Amino acid sequence: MGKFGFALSPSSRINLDTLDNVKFAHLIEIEPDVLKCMACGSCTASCTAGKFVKTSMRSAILALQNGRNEEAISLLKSCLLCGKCTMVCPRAINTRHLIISILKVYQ
Amino acid sequence: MIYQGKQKIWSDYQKEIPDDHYFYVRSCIRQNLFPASEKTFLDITRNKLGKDFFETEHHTTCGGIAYHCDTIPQETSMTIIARQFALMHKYGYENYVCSCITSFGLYTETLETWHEFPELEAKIKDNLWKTCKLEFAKPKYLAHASDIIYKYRNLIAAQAKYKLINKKTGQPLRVVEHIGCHYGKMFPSKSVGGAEYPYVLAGMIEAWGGEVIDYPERRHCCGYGFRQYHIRSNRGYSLSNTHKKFESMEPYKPDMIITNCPGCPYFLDRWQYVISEMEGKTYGENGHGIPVFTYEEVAGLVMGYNPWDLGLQMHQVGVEPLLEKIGIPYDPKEKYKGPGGKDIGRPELPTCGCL
Amino acid sequence: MRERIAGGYDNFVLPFMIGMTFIFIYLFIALIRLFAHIPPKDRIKFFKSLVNPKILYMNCRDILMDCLLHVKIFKRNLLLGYMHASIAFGWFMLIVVGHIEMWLYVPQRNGLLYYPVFFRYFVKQEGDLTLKGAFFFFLMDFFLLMVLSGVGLAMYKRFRSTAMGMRRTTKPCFADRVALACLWSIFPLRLLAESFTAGIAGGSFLTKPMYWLFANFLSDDTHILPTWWAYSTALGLFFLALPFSRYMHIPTEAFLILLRNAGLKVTKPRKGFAEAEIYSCSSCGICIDACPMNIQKKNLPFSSVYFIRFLRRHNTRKINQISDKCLMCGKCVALCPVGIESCGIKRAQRGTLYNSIKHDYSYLAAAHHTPAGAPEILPDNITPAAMMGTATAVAAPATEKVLYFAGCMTHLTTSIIKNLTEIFESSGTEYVFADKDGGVCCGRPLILAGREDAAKEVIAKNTELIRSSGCKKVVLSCPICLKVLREEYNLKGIELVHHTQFINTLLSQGKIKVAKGAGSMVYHNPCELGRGCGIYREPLNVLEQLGELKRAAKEGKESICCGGSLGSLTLSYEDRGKITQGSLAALTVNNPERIVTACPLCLKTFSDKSDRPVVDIAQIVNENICSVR
Amino acid sequence: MKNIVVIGGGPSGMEASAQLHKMGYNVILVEKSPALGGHLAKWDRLFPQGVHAGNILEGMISNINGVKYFLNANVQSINALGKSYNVILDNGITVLADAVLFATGFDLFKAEKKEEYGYGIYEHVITNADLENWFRTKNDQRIVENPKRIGFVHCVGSRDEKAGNRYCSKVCCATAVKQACEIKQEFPGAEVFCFYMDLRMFGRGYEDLYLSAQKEYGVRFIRGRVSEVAENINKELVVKAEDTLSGKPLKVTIDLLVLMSGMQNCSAGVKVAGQIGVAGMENDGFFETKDSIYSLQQALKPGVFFAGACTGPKTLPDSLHEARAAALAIHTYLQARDHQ
Repeated sequence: MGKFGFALSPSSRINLDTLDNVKFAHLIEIEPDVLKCMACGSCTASCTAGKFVKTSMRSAILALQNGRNEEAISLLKSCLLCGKCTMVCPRAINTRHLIISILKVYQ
Repeated sequence: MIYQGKQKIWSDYQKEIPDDHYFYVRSCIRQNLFPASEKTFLDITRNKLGKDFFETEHHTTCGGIAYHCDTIPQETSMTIIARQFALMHKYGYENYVCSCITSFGLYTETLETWHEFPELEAKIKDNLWKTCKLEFAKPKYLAHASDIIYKYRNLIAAQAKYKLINKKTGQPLRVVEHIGCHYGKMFPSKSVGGAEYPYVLAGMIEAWGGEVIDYPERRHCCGYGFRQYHIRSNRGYSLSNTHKKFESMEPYKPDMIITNCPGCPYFLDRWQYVISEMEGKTYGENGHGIPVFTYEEVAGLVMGYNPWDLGLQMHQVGVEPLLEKIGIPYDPKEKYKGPGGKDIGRPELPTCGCL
Repeated sequence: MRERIAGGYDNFVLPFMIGMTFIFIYLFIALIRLFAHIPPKDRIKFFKSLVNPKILYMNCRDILMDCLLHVKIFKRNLLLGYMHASIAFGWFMLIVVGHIEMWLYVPQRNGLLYYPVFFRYFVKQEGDLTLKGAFFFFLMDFFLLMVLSGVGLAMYKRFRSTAMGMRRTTKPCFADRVALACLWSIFPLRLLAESFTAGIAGGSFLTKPMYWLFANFLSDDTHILPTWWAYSTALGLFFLALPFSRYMHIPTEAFLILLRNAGLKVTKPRKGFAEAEIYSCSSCGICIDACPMNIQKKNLPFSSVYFIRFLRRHNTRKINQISDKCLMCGKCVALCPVGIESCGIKRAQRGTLYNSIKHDYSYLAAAHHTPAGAPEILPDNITPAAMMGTATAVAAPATEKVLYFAGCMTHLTTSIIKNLTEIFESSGTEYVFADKDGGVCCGRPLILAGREDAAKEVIAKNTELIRSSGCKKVVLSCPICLKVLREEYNLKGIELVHHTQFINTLLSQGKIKVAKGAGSMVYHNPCELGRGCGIYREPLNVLEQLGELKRAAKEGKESICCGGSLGSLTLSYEDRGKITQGSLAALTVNNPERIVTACPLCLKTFSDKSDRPVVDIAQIVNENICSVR
Repeated sequence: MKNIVVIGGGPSGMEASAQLHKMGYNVILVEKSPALGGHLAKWDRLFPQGVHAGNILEGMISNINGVKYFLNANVQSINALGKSYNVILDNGITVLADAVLFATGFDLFKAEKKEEYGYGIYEHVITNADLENWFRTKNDQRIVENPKRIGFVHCVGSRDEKAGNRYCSKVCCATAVKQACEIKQEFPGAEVFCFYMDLRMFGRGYEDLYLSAQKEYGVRFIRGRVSEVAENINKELVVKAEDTLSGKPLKVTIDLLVLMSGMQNCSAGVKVAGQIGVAGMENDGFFETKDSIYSLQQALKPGVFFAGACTGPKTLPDSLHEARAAALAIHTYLQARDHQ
């Protein structure tokens, strides 16, 4: 805070200009289904782990696309891989493999 | 930027500005922060251009800051405004001009509200009579003081001693124009040039020889934002907004900034000092800041006023490098002398190019 | 019968001896390496098993039945079984009888490896044929004929595999082709060699006539030695190619039986027990037809046989590709004549990829089961803290109530929950609904994905929750949960049953009675219930009481996965759809009105693609309950 | 022989003319521009399958063989005369028409009206129509070589009270997704962003188009309306929007911005219709039909008919269906009139 008692506040803005896409490209290679999400939220609504702690496939995909990798991991590390999201996804995304791949690529 | 495209938009936002006979109201904070600006405005309009600008000591604050900080209700501020208009009417004027952007925004908002809700207007009329026994009136024309200078820009240019041109290189100065949010963003049609590409200051810059620079965050607020600055814990947010603007304009290497709002020149000027203290970063040439001016100050400069009579010694960012660039003579010894040669003191921490 | 060649040696035995020496050294080193990778605890277990008479008996029986007689293949297809058994058993007997002959006639040559193999070259028949001699001559010719008939069938199978009940066969690799060429030539060459020497060394119904036949147009004996050379060379080459070919299964398979009977399991995907399994694969290709994925030709390279081949070649990319794709339905394991647990190896392989993935299940500490609404079903002395499963939780006093554990997937198929709870009520079963408001995943999906460590935390939590209920019986709707609860949980003293079993018991105890009004139906046996938990009889028993049970094209342990399996990590939705359609086609060959299954995942997967109603067994039972209690 | 004046030589005007001509009516087709085809003539390919607009147009033009048509012709005046309409064209021709069909189509929303997007002000901002023109001619200075990033702004002048158009223009979502794929074909190395409020992929094959844009072309869909666009010192465009799914403001710098201009009722058509008291609806400016379900081709005035986008945003197949329906409606009307 220094002598002023306040400081520049960090930007909460998503800056796509500074996005590093290398990992995401790698993820697409492993599991191209990541591109298919249309953010309907079914996965999050049906999530077994989501009953206890915020767990969201949809938000994680979005976070990755916005360069918020840490956030994506924190949204998925609670996942139990039960597969309910795979069953309810209207775009038939292979969510379990996507989750494992995200955790593997970004950890 | 395609200039013809902007011109087309400007032609869509032509505002009618009467030539003469105005009722002038000052700004609360400008009188404190840039006291010479309003004085210069009246001097130019009355004495150099021979126009009729009337002011009365009876006018008060418009209540804008209190209104925007939610400390007084709308009806109260409307009644205050009705009183100002009534004063104008009482002294026989119908063109109203204010020095403050917040006031201008609030006046416009009030007039539009009365137009949409006549019953509210009737109520305010009633309030006015009950409280002040004054006759309700509405101005025929409402203008901001920068509209007036915009209107007279070519007359001023005709009398100008200096141009906004780098004396050494002969190149036009690169000028950032910053418009107060409440000037055109609320009612684009009431502004010169609209909200997206306002022309009011750009017109002055062009007329006086400078070159307007357009940078991505030009629309962004200076960071004042009433509630943000007034609460100390929010000041970091206020500062961050200013910081964002400077980061955005930096690649264009601006020579100066012109503003038309009470808060903007203050924050664009003072926050440069704070940023340099915090981050060690300055945005002007040679480790200096970028000097920030009100449009009256710039008008005064081109017309050859003594910089210290324009109150430029009150700025945080020193103006001397710019004066030298333009070729305006100044006496460094006179800088901190007030009326009658009295010493007005010096800044304690002269940084950020404060000479 | 006495020795013909002085010194009992000829140079032509050299190729054989080189091959034999090589293979012995190779096997010896391999054995040591394999033992080195077996966890010490397992090693001790193995050596102890060798002196355990019961296991010893099992070992002998299994080696005879599986390695020599190939009983499993016989059960599948007679001709195919005979082909395998004739070569294996015939060859084995040739070796045994060969040794016996040596011991009997030339005991001084005992210990010479090559001697019994080339016995007929080194001896000559003297005097009249004795009965004993004739007996051995007959045996040797008989088993040679047996082997030859097997080789003949094998050749025939190359061209027409369907005749042996195999739609598709394995594509042999180069070493396989070399070994195969040798194998195919060994026995015809032996026949030739023994026939040529039959005039000197004697022979029986096969070699003697051959001798006479050749004697008609072969004027001298110069062709004898080259033929023996050829025979020896074929053998030698075969042994040299052996470790690099599928025939490595011959020595390994017997050893695998010993390891398996000792109770060892796969721990690493490539080393130790797994290595024994890998080299026991005979590449017979039965798993190719078994795999539900192979409804599409493009998936053939993902069959277990190729998985094992790539494991042998250390081709990590392909290994991972196949292990990630596998449905883990277990059908290839169920049908494998050698009993190779390829799913276990795949799981271990996934473990190398995914077990290290970090997880955070700290939220589980606060998780608790929400018993079905009303507080009165809680025994009085269970504190809320106990139900919360906090550190203070103690095992609750035993209760007669059953614990119903629906599982994650069952919450997507509300018909199962609704019908089963109605059955509970109809039958007067008092129950506690463990995860009425959603529970904690059972952990099997994590295990299937190779994340054993993560699964352990989930298992510990669920164990605690189940124990804290005080119930002595858990009824589960999801076979995936059932399998993991049985295999990985420590729930001693608590009975774990699937709802098919539970309903079957209710019927047999007369707690519910059903009418035979369900019309015609076919039963789909879910992978995890049938092959996974061995529950085949109970559902059929229930359904037989409800209506006309039609046959499916593939049933029991050959039941085809619905395509929805959680086992596969990378199989695309489109490819899964093809499997679902294939499975449905097999189920509906006899045109049943409805398809009945007993797994929420199968129910949901089939429902999306089926042209006729798909229901859970609980629903069809509940619909037909005619009287209660 | 009965005269029918068809105003507008776009797809629906041509299709209706061809059908009416086949039925034996004397059709006079009036087109204000120098060529037939309307907006279709300016388009390169059509969603969802990417059929070439030129091929479709050729087929339509060959279909109107025998129809009298006037190019560069405007309706100078039109007035009711008993049950007929007296139509005077500015080329001196006068027709006493038994029925008049308005197939006047639409105007594209003028993108410069959305000042904050900087069309006509920033060097690399273009519209959907400009992009189609570029696809056909490959001639547009505003499109830089090998752009790294390209943005599409959906709903420009649609679903926007400020722009005066509250309605959805129906075709822009599919057009944007189609164009996003096409520009990715042109510049495979570019990142493409679509800023949308809702994706309205309602038609057959449209959802497939959307999926392929995501899966095959890696187009990034950002759910948020672009709030402002600025030009930086390199003449790149700094686009700001809220990523509403994350609830965070978002910034991205791009090389080319394509504005999906929506549809408005054709101003020239409105002027002509006004002369016989046929006007646009207050809420959206499109012509008022006799009812909203059953008689979409009839105007409130007898003898006046509509086809195509003059009664609301429509896709090309929609407009063609309406053209055929209008031909039948005119035929039914004229037969009924004769019986009376």
